[in-house]
Amino acid sequence: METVTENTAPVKLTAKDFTSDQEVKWCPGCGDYSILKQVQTVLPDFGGALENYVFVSGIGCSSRFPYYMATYGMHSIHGRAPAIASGVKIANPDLNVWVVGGDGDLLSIGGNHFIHFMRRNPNIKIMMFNNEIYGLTKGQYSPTSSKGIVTKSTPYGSVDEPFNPAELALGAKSSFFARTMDRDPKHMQAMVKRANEHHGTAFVEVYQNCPVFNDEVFGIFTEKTTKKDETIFIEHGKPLVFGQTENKGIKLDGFKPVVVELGEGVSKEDLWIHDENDKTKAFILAQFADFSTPEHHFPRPFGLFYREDRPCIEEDIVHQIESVKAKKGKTPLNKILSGDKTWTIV
Amino acid sequence: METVTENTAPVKLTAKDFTSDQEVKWCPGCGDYSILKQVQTVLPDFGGALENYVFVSGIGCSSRFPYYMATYGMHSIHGRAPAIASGVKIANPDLNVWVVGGDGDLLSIGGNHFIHFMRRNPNIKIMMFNNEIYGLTKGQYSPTSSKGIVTKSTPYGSVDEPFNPAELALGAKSSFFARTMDRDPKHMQAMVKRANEHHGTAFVEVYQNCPVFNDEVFGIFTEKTTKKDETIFIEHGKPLVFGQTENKGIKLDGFKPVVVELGEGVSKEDLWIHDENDKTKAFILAQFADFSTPEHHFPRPFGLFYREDRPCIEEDIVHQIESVKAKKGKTPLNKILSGDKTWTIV
Amino acid sequence: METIIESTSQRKTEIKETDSVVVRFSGDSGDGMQLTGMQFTDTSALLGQDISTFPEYPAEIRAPAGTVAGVSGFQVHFGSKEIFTPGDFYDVVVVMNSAALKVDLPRLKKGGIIIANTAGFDSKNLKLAGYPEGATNPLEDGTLDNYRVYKIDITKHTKDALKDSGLGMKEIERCKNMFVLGVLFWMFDKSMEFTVKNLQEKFGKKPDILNANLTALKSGWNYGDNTEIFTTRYKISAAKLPAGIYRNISGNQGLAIGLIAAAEKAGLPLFLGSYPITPASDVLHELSKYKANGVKTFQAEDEIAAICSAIGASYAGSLGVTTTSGPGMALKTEAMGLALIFEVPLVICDIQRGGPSTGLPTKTEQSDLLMAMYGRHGEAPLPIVAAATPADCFEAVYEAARISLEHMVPVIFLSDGYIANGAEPWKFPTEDQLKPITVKFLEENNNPDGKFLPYKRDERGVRPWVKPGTKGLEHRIGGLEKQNETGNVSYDSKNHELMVKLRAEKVEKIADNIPMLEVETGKDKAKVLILGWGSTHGAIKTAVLELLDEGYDIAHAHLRYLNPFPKNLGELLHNFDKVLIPEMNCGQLLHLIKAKYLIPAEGLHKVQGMPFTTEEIKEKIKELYNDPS
Amino acid sequence: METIIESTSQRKTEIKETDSVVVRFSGDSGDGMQLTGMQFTDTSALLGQDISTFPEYPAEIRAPAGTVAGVSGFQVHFGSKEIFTPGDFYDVVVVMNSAALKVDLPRLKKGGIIIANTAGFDSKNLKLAGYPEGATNPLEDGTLDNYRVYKIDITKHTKDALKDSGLGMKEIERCKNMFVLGVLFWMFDKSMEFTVKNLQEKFGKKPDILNANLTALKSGWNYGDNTEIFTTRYKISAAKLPAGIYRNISGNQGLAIGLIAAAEKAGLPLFLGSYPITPASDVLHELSKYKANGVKTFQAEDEIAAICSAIGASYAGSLGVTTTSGPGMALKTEAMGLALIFEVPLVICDIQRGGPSTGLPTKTEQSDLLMAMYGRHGEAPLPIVAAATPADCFEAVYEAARISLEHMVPVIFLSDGYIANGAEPWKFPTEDQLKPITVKFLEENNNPDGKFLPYKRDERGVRPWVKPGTKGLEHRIGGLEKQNETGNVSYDSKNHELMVKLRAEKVEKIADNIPMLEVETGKDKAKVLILGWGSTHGAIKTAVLELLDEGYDIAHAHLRYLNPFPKNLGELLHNFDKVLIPEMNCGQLLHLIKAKYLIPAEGLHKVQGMPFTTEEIKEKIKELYNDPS
Ligand SMILES: Cc1ncc(C[n+]2csc(CCOP(=O)(O)OP(=O)(O)O)c2C)c(N)n1
Ligand SMILES: Cc1ncc(C[n+]2csc(CCOP(=O)(O)OP(=O)(O)O)c2C)c(N)n1
Ligand code: SF4
Ligand code: SF4
Ligand SMILES: [Mg+2]
Ligand SMILES: [Mg+2]
Repeated sequence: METVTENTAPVKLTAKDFTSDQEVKWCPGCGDYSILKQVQTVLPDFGGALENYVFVSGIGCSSRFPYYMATYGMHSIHGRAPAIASGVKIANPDLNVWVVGGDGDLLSIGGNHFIHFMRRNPNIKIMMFNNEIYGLTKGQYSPTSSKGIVTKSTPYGSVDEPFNPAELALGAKSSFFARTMDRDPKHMQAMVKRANEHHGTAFVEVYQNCPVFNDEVFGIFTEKTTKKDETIFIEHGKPLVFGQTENKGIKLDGFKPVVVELGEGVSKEDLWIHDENDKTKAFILAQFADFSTPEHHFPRPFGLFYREDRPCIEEDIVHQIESVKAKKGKTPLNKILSGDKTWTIV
Repeated sequence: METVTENTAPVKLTAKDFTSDQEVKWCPGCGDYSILKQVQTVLPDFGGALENYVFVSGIGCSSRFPYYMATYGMHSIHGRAPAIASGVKIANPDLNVWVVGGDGDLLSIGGNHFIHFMRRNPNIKIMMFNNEIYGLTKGQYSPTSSKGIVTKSTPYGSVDEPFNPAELALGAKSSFFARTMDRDPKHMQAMVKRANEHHGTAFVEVYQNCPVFNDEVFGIFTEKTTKKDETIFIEHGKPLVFGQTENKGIKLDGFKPVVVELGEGVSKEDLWIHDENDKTKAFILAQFADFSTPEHHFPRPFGLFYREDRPCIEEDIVHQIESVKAKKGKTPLNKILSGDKTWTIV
Repeated sequence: METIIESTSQRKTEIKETDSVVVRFSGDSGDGMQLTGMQFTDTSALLGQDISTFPEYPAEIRAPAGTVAGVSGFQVHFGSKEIFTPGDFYDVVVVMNSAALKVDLPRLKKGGIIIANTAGFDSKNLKLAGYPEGATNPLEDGTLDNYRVYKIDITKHTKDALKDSGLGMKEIERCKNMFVLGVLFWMFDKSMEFTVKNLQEKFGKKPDILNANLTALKSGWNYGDNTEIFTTRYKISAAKLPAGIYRNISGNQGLAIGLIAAAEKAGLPLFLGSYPITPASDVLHELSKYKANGVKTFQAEDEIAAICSAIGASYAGSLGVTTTSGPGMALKTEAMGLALIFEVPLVICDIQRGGPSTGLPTKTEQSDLLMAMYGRHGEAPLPIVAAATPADCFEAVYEAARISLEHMVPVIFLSDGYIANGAEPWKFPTEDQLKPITVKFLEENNNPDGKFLPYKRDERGVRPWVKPGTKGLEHRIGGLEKQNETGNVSYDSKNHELMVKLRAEKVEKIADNIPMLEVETGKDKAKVLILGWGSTHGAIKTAVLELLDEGYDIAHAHLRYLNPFPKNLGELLHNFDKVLIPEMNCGQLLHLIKAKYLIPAEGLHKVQGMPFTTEEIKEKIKELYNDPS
Repeated sequence: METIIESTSQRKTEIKETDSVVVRFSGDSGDGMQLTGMQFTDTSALLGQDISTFPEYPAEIRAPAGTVAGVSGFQVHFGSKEIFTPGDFYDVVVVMNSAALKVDLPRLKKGGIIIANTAGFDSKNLKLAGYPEGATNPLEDGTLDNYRVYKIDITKHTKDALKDSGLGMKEIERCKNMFVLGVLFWMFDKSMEFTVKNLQEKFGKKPDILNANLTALKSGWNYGDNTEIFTTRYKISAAKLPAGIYRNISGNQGLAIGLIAAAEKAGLPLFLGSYPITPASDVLHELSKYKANGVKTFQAEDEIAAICSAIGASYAGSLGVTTTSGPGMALKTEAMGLALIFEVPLVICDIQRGGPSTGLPTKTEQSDLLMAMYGRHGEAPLPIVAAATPADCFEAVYEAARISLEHMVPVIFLSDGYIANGAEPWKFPTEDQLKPITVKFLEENNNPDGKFLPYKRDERGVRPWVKPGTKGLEHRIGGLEKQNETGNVSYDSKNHELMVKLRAEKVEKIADNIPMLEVETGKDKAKVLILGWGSTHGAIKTAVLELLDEGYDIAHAHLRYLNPFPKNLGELLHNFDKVLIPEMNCGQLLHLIKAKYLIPAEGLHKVQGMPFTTEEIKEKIKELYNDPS
């Protein structure tokens, strides 16, 4: 008895339709603006009705996101968005549920819900705005901040080894992981589209610049001058090529990825061809962020690392209910009240 | 100003020295008895003084463990042992801290502390008694129970995809993962020894039978008749051989492990040689538990999957303190009280 | 096959008429005492006797056989008069081994009956039960002189009876409990019919097991009838219970079906987000059986996820519920605050147990009341409803759900291990006898000349409930303070004060939607009022009835609604010279009453993980009653 | 290089003597108002004036420049009389743009002075400040007729002054605030010396920046001195503060060093387990600077891990501390229960903010008292200590730590955003003036003729503290109920009741170790007592002093110890006809007082995320005072 209207909106919606009347309150230059814009831009293409979208967030600058969407939305408590969203989706699988949060919200206090969310695989899209810092609380390091970072809470540098979000998600059985960045609108739009198409939990990590507390932490990946050498954009079925003039690539020697110069006897055919269905290779891609061997400095991969089709918990729940109903039929309330054993007193 | 006595006990201790006066209250036939026994048996070999051991647990049948050890110990609250143990170790790095918990305690409610524990890598040993069930609360499924399991809370079968503990730990940057079983005392002792030798967080998963609520869930791995075909015991530098007559092995074709019959043109030399320092291969080993291709049914690996040396948080904290002390010197309390800017009123 | 079981005695024995008896079945976890007790109970019920039962499991999952830690007991109080508690002391105790005797002797009435399985008293058993090396057998050494002891080698008799059954020793031993049951049926002149029917249903597919059980049962009965050791039998006539159809129900069962009933009456799907914890887990188990009724149960990774998922489900238009006990309640604290400021329906069930911390998981206590009342940061009032008896768990949780849905507010429901596991006969209602629950989802803009106002309140201060998916009413809600009516984030000072006031008033106004408090037993004006809440009901009621008989001028009123209080509570209190508040805590309701009404109420506190005995309450009442001050 | 800054006026202007002034510096987050305010404050302090300051940051991290949401203010109240609050209303407000005027005009006294930067009032700025399209400039349209307005194009003047500085526009603009400061120094006849020294230290390495700032400062001063627009200057003489050495301190600073001091006096390492949250984060920031003193700070993954790590550290022999605010307190609830039943030291600091739920993170409130008191399952009493002023945060938390260590009990310390961020002069103690804190780790068996008894108590009900690593005293502790003395798990009923009693008594006995409550202002017997706790201190004290001057027969007492209460509280209360309890909540201390002493105390409640004004309190006192009832 859901009052959900058909998943096809009469007239095609526009970005404006997805924009709420609330004044956006991020700092000037915050990467969140771009993410908001890209999401509002691509959502109309998905054809879902406005009223069927629910954006759920935790707490943080990033978690203000739902206020700016003209859809249904919840700005909940710190770290709990995945748990709340799971309840929404299980209660009404027809809703189009999205989770938005920061690196602190989803991986620090929210880490447990995050990993259980991944294994249960509800058909929910989850975007993490990773700025490697706690923005809203004015600049403490986060579980994604690189070791040694000097912040308000680590005047002498942090001593924590950070998480590798891709590796963590895959280790928790994520069925979809993609990485993109605030400063590449087209790519972000493409990744959000892929996420939307995925049937299951789609986790999109967005590198987001926090000009106030962690400015340019992703600069080498986003700045023209360095971007081409420091990033590699991976696509299914395509070789791993990067560099100023597409002059470099990644080869696999056994399990070891190596950076090679194209030309000198190495052609694209020899390169690692990206396969978005290969989990083992996805783990290797994830680790690019961590290795840098003396010989090789690895570019940071962007794009869809891995996707896999497996059942969504909310659907399994519905199927179970239906099969049991079919077998046993609904028990009338009066029967439930009386139970099987009764006696009469006259 | 720690009152920790030298890490060499005068006379060699015995298992009895590690046995407390408390009556052990597990069910008859519980796998926990064997684990307790093996730990009490090998600890004396480690040479540490009794009073320097601290066993910290959460809540669950398994978490009763510390009561039975004649060391210092804490039976804390559900899921929080890793966080409490971290505090103990950081406060006094000289202590020999061990965490013990169940699959529910460490991976369900304690999941967040667990993954952050892994990335921070304190020099603490952590043993998870995995019985794929909530024992103490009388039999609900756990995050490691296989999908479809019928339990008190899932009369029609569970719909949750379980965690793969090895994969989860490695994804969270675990620096040591080993798997063993309650019914193979020698192997368990060996794994506990390896864990103890590891400098960093050593995570040992112990398959433990719960005869009351999940009897024989690991039967095929532990029963003579099936053990040899269903398990594979891995050792560094040795080929992956298993089977009744050591007649089978695992070969890698590219990234795909395949089960092969030895003999017919395949020799041990062609097999996958285990390398406990190769994280990628460790991920593949971890996934044995999940794949079973139509062609191939994979044995369950036991042994040390992976180990890596990296800094421990409590040591980094101490080093940082020492280097800052060396640079700035300790500020006298009176100086702290006065601060830099004062004025006098006469 | 057919076994004829005939239950008419072959010999004349003295038959004692009595109006109520407490029997305790006590043995090793493996001895099947729970089953035995339930069969005995159901039979008494069918005979129209009033009953109250309480099972006691060992704290350890399954402590070593024969040990004190391993003793499992089932207590049944049945009679021809109204019964309100499982009874403080036993008239009859069945002990299958020496550990059981050790545990239960202290609560056996002087002169009471002990039916002992001698096989459980050999040296090995004595040792397991912790009797010192070479201790004498309590059955023999005169320890029990003040009791009537019937020594029966139940094990042996069962074996003899079943030697030809073709069953293995293990299975044969398992029939011990049926032998015992037979003996008790004879002793209390009860028919075996009902049990026979049950065994036939249960073992229909295993004729040999069925036969063995029937034979054991019958042999027990015959043993009582033939052997001369029993001199008396007891007769308890039917109770004068209100006419009607009854069932037996435990608190946790009542809770589970109360939630199902509320959801169906409200026309909503039921969603339970829970994480297992003693003594609340059974509610999760129970509700997960109702898939065919569309009940969705979600076993979350922890209590925080459990309540959060329920909040999400409520937001999406279900009746969201979460169930737990003390430690879990503590963890849900922050999320309760969120549900409160969201103003969505939510039923939070706390089946209290012994605290603090892990405390005494298998024991009962009422010590979470003040946490329910004040355990949230900021000004965060929530309604609280508490159940008084096993059957009342149904009605109380139904009320909790009704209030939550009709007032858009999370409601805390309090029960405890004692009534959650205890059971009593219940004259269950039919669907149409249940109070209606009116829920209306808003589907059009409530502000024709402007934007939709998600926090615009009706006269009761209640905001509208909008299901996501409703076209045109898209809106955002959050945990930051909200602007009145619009629900937009607002840092305005006066607005904050206003919203704090509005949320508090909404809770206060619930008092208009709940019944006044009535004196349940005794006169409306008297010398002493005993004011109770929760599971102390049975003990208080029994004590007050007995003292009224003794001519005391007292009364009993019992609070189901703890926040807000019934409107007439203050008034009602002033009709009594003294007020006594017995609680299984250190005086939590007492604290609330004193703070609100500034009266010098007296407390009676017991924090032993066990319910009050009638005696304990009677004594305190007398003391207060006769205290001149 | 050398810049001569001379601070003696060239011209005669009327000099007004006054005893206290409230100045508000208000501008865009980027305008450097915080720094300006602090320089001004420090100078006043050096002149021996009493001061109280309060910074107000925008709720948004950095809302768009020029908007109301982006206004950042710094308020300083200084005078020759004793100052207890940052002041309710401003005498002088500096507004760098129209948004600042919009925000702060409501709190400017009628006839007060406005120093406005006209450059911040162009149409663009008016629009940003949310004035309607084509609105007139409030500086021109008569809106401000009731005030004395000084319009200065601060931006232009700064630019002119620095045109030859060789600096870029951005850097030049940044000097605006020094120009303003110069003007104010002139206006209040304050020397620039101190600021000059500071600038020299700060920019020693950047001579051009230094010069620019000095020039701007000087030009501001000259501007005041030369232009005729200012007709009056103000003179505030030194306050009669007790002689001694002073420093300026904020509540969170005081809290941080109070913990360091306690640890050092106790001879223990300090461990902080924390998770960032406004307004508590600064304590984590502050303590993490003290690595050289061996302070270990651990930023945990969440509040639960934060408190759990601190429990582990305490267990291992450190002073374990955790700091947070409302939502984090909620999450720590379960672990507090564990620390309580462990009976280990632990200081839990709650810097309260506006609730419920996320509420108003940057606003102040006192609404966590009842949660601190009752927010745990089971019977779980904990001591509570609350700070009254910024400087008192030092002493109060020192006391909290002392009690925790000497009584082996977790202690809850309450502060709030108002005093945490506010600052005042502090006549700081020297190390040897601090109360000793006696901690003794047990190193031998306390039970010579048997096994070590970890829960054997001394006469104060306190158990021994044993560090793991201590040979021969190995033992296990846990969250299950403990057997008295041995600490072994016990399910025994009577033992549970005993342990609940012993834990409660231990907390009660702390009353022997804390000072009696004294009337702070006014007589020991009077008509009305104003009883306060926490950050309402300044407002109450000011109100009471003023009313005493007006001849009212009233008094002020302020509670630092909220659990247990000082032993003489009950007695003390009975010396007054009426008791008024002002709180920034809906009456939480009021509730505790009523429940405990059954007196009809009156409450004054404000839940606006803002402190009481003196007026608000005075009015209520008068009302109550004159109310015949
Ligand atoms: C229970 C709780 N703990 C702590 C906080 C304070 N807090 C708010 S947001 C935040 C972290 C913000 O970092 P992130 O999630 O990365 O979001 P960002 O601001 O960087 O976008 C913290 C610690 C809170 N609001 N609630
Ligand atoms: C906060 C809290 N939630 C729930 C519980 C109830 N509880 C105790 S142990 C347990 C799970 C036990 O399973 P596991 O950790 O696998 O240990 P096992 O008993 O199987 O060894 C649960 C849910 C609790 N004690 N505290
Ligand atoms: S603090 Fe950083 S993340 Fe937050 S709004 Fe500002 S720029 Fe964005
Ligand atoms: S319930 Fe299972 S895990 Fe727990 S003690 Fe019994 S057998 Fe062991
Ligand atoms: Mg962030
Ligand atoms: Mg388990």
